[in-house]
Amino acid sequence: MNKIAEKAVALLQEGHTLVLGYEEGDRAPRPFFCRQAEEAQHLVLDERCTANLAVYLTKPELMGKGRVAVFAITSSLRAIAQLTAENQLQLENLTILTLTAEQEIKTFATLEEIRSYLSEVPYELSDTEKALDEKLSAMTREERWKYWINEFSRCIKCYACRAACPMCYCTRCITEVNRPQWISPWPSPLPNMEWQINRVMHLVGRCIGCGACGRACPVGIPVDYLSKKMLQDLSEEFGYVPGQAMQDGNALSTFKPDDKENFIH
Amino acid sequence: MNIGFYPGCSLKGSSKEYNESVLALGKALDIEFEEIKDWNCCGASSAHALSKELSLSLPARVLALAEQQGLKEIVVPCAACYNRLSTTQYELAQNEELREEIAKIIDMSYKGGVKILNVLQLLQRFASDVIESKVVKPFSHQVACYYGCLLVRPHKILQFDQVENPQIMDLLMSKIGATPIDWAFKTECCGGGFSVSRTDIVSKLSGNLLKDAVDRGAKAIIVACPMCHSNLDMRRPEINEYLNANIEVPVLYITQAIGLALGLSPEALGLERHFVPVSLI
Amino acid sequence: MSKIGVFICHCGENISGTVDCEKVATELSKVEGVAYSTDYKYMCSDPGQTLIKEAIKTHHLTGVVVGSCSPRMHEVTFRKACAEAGLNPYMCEIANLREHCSWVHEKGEATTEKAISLVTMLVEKVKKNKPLTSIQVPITKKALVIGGGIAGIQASLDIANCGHQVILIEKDPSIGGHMSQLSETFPTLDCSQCILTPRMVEVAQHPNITLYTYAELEKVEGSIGNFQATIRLKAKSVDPKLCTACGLCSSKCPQKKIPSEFNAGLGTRTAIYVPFPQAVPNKPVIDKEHCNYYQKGKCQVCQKNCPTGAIEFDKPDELITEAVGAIVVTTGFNVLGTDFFPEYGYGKYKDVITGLQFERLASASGPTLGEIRRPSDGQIPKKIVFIACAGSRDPAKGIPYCSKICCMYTAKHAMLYQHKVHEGESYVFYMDIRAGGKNYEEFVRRAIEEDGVNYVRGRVARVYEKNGKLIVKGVDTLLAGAQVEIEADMVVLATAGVSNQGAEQLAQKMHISYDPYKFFAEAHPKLKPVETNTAGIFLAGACQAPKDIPDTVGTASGAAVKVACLFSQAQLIREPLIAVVNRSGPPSFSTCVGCFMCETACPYHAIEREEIKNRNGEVLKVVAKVNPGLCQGCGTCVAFCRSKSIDIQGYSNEEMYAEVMSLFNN
Amino acid sequence: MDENSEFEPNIVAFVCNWCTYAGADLTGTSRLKYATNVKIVRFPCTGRIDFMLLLKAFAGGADGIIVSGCHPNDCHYTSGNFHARRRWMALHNLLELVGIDVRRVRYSWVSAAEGAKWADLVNSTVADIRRFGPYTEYQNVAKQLEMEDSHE
Repeated sequence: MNKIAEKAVALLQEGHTLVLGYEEGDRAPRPFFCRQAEEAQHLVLDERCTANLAVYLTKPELMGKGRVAVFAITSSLRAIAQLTAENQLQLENLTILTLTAEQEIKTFATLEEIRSYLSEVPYELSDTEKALDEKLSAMTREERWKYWINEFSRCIKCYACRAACPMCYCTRCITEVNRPQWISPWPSPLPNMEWQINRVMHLVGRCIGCGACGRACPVGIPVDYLSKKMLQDLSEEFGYVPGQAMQDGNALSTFKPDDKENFIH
Repeated sequence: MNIGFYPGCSLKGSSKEYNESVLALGKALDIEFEEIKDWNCCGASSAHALSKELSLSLPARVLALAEQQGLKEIVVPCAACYNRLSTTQYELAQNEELREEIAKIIDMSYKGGVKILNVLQLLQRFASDVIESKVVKPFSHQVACYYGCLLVRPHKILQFDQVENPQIMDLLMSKIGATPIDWAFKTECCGGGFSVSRTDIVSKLSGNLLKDAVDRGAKAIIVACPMCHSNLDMRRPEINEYLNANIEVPVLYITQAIGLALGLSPEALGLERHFVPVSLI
Repeated sequence: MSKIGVFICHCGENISGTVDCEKVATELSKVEGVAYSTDYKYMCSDPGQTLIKEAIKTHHLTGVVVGSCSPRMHEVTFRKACAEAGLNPYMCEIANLREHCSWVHEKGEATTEKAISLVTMLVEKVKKNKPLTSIQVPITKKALVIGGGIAGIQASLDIANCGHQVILIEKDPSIGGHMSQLSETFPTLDCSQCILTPRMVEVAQHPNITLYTYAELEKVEGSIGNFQATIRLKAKSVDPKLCTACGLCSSKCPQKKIPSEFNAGLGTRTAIYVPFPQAVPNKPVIDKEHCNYYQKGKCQVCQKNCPTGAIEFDKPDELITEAVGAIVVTTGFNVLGTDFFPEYGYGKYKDVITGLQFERLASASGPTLGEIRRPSDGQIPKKIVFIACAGSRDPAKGIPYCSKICCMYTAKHAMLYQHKVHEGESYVFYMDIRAGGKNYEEFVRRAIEEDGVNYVRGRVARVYEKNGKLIVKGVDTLLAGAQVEIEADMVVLATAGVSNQGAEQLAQKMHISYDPYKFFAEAHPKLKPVETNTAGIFLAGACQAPKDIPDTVGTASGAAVKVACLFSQAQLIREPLIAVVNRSGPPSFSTCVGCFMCETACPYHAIEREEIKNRNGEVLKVVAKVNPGLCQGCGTCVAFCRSKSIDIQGYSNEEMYAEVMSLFNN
Repeated sequence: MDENSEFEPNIVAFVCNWCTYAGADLTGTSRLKYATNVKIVRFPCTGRIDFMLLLKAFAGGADGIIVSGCHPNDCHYTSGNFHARRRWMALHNLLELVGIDVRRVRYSWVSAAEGAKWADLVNSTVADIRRFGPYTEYQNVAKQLEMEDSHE
């Protein structure tokens, strides 16, 4: 038995009712809800694991009433830190573990421990994201508009991007608000774009850059680029680092009197 | 980087020694000057009394030439030129219509990108931190630092030093071993433009300030303006007649005083050109 | 189904001059939901209002849009008229056809078209409007007065005499402020302390006033009617209950050379001290910065000598919180510091002093017992020069404003000098003499004509010392700009009045605004001179701008009346234009997910946390809740909330959406 | 003359009640004239202005948008405009990213005392938008939705 499995068995024996981790899937490991000790042998944890398990932590119907342990990869840790700052998680009811670079299992007791662990792991755009960024920056505004409208015209409004995002935990999403109907429910390039602008604006100062939204898109629109690019562009301005949630408020609910205003006439 | 240089007429004529000492000091401090090509008179002391257009056009052409030559900064040792150039810079920046009008007159456009430095600002930038270590002959005398009107006024335009009690010359002089006296005439008028036409007024104004400086123990008057220098130096006989005294205190440009402290020869600094002999050396 | 009434006002010809009002009314009658539409010459007049009221009743209107002048003008009028006709006042909206249309555009079709759009926007909004009822907030009938100068004293006494509780806090060890430092007061020359000290005593003895000296405001929370003020009671190191004010401690204190603040630096005091003999309270405090014990750890001479054991070293500051319904800010002013006048030599020459220092020299309780003597050698100055506008009205010094009191006190100073030094010669350099005020001009004339003060109209360029004299170089502009030189023995500068230290921080603590010179800003310079933009916080005295004593006392009483008006109401009635977090049935109870990111977005700390519990008391969910007493209705939280769970009444999402989209429906 | 000189742009202004709305009132009381193209929507504070309203205005057919409120430090609610400024910073960046013509959104601070500034702001915005022409690029995409709507 690998040490992840051993640890999971121990956790279940200690009284956890659920250990959240990964099992082998068709192409890559997939999320796995381990509730019985005998299932623990399926658990794996390595660099092929990319799904952000934090998305499940805000769903009481999945978590149940008992104590939950989660094997968190870096992006999950970032999400857990942010969710905790947003009052969505009570860390005392959770056991959070990760596999360090030295292949050791590390358990976190407090938010501070998670934050200090994350502060060692820098965040940056991946090479494919940088390539897309270069491609888009080289475009004229009109070309960018055509590019995105073309991309959004393929959107089928399945909201997989929303479902995959650990930060999209609203019980009523703005897309479901109908008085007024801010965003038309059926798929069409404009409401599709309006939805994405809303999604990204709602993620300003909150997005942890895991890319789950982009991976979830069944038609392959690079929606994750938008939120990650905003994260990068505004992080310097707003002092936001993914996983290092601010103690009070977030980028859009706080301000500096001398914020830049070169766009205001 | 080269720094632009605008000598102006005085430095080519009556105040040659100022020119010589600025260039000599520049060499000693590794400052590369680049003279503005085809420069003209700034019109100081008379143009602004005659015609506003003229008084702005003359300096505007100088500034436009500097800009064309790619100079970001120019040093203007003459306080009168410094004042006129700065005033023009200010007026043109305030008023777009005027800018266009002047551009038509001089048939050149000036975008406003040239920074104007007086000699004290130049020294503050390039000498302040290094001179102490370069002094070979401390200038250990009590001195009266005399700024005159044109270096500091009007403050709204020049934004240089404390208008009523400037300090920069005093600080620079202390660094070469001098003791600046505390006196009240730092920014009083010497009679400037009356140098030729009304020597009686010059004698009175310059005389009062010279006397106060000497009474307070000054062994040299330090200036940074050719007009002040002319009046205090060249008009000494008339001043002494007015005061009924025999004041022999020498008047030095700050560049000469610092040059001496750095060990430059009196000849290189043009000291022999003064009317009142410089006996301190 | 909406039945909206539209009423287009001609405003005489102010609107109808450029807008075809009839056409606007006709076009609006075609808009869906409009049941009645008309135009009239003066809608705000009695017949105009009656027209609206009648239409509401006859046509059973559910909403009203008046196309008239700016809502800032008559919104209240028309809403009241609607209410009188039985329509909820918040179902009435105003389309701004005058300031935003007829007055800014030429006559023509485009102008009329715009007017139609403007009214249509409000019709669409009003269709979505909901009836609202005003909010009632209880009022804590206790006032906080900050600053114990004459303004604070007057305001406290007036409020207390109305029967309300007052807490007066003063940062110094005694109340009295600058007025207690003055010698005589213009224009009557009555002794300042003689008229002030009875008031100080009255404050101390008033049953409705709680006085905290040596105390500063730490923070303020809450809003009008219900502030929570946290006050720092700085440790005095002396127990006032045990202290009998015998004065033994001060006489034994080894630190004797501390410049006395009360004497504007012209006298000295000890480290344990009562600032002046008439101080209220008349109990000493220890100035920790100068005390040997606090600085070096040993001395305690005062403690050893105190017969009642009142000295208590190392007691920490105490923080108290008081609930108050209103705040009056009376923190006063200051005079310019020393480095401001290099050309006048202030700070360099001992005999160049400020007007405030001259007050102390002239005061019978001052360091020279009222004799005018030079600080340098104690000689009586034979020639004295007063320089008015030392800093004031001088944009180059950064103070373009007039300090208002200097002309008068300079005349008073010169007069006092002439009264005390009969053979003396006095000069006043001035720019203009500003003696507007009852008996003020007469007072200045008396100084010039009866007391022989030499008034020189002109500025002083420089003051310097020569042979033991102060040479004052100036110009006399009435003598064609002749240069004047006066060899004086003493120079008095009428230094500009500036805002008090810490004014900016205090303003930020209270969320009140201030001008570029850090003087507190009134809500309206003419019509709301003692109010601030923050409801429930009032101003008085020289914290607004330099003021003389009559003006200071006048504004203090004005502010006191404002407080008394507020306290005379049983409850505070507030407009219901505030934010609300939605509520729904189980299982969600509210669409709010409780992220509480709105907490920091709210400038008023109006977002609270509400626990939703089941019958067993278990917490099911924690959601946001808006405190209606604190919310001021800015709506920042509304635009911020991702799930649109907060909305603002009167400017709701639905209303604003309808208003905007109406522009594009045709 | 260019082809857009006769084009009358449709512009909506989102302003706060305390500064810019009052400033526009002052423009009126000062009888300063400006173009009729701008319609003002009154909000209590710039902090209240939802970024979705900007998008909806463009979708509805606005060719330009003005957003204006109190100068920094002058907010009636002390900090609503500071929050708004941050929101606009983010939105501005994002709109730029997806290729929306941000030149058509004009942010400004106009105080209650700046009646003349308001007139200038309106006139210069109208002139700018005239130069840019109608925002058909956006409106065409919006129309696509309407067409789909009518097929329902």
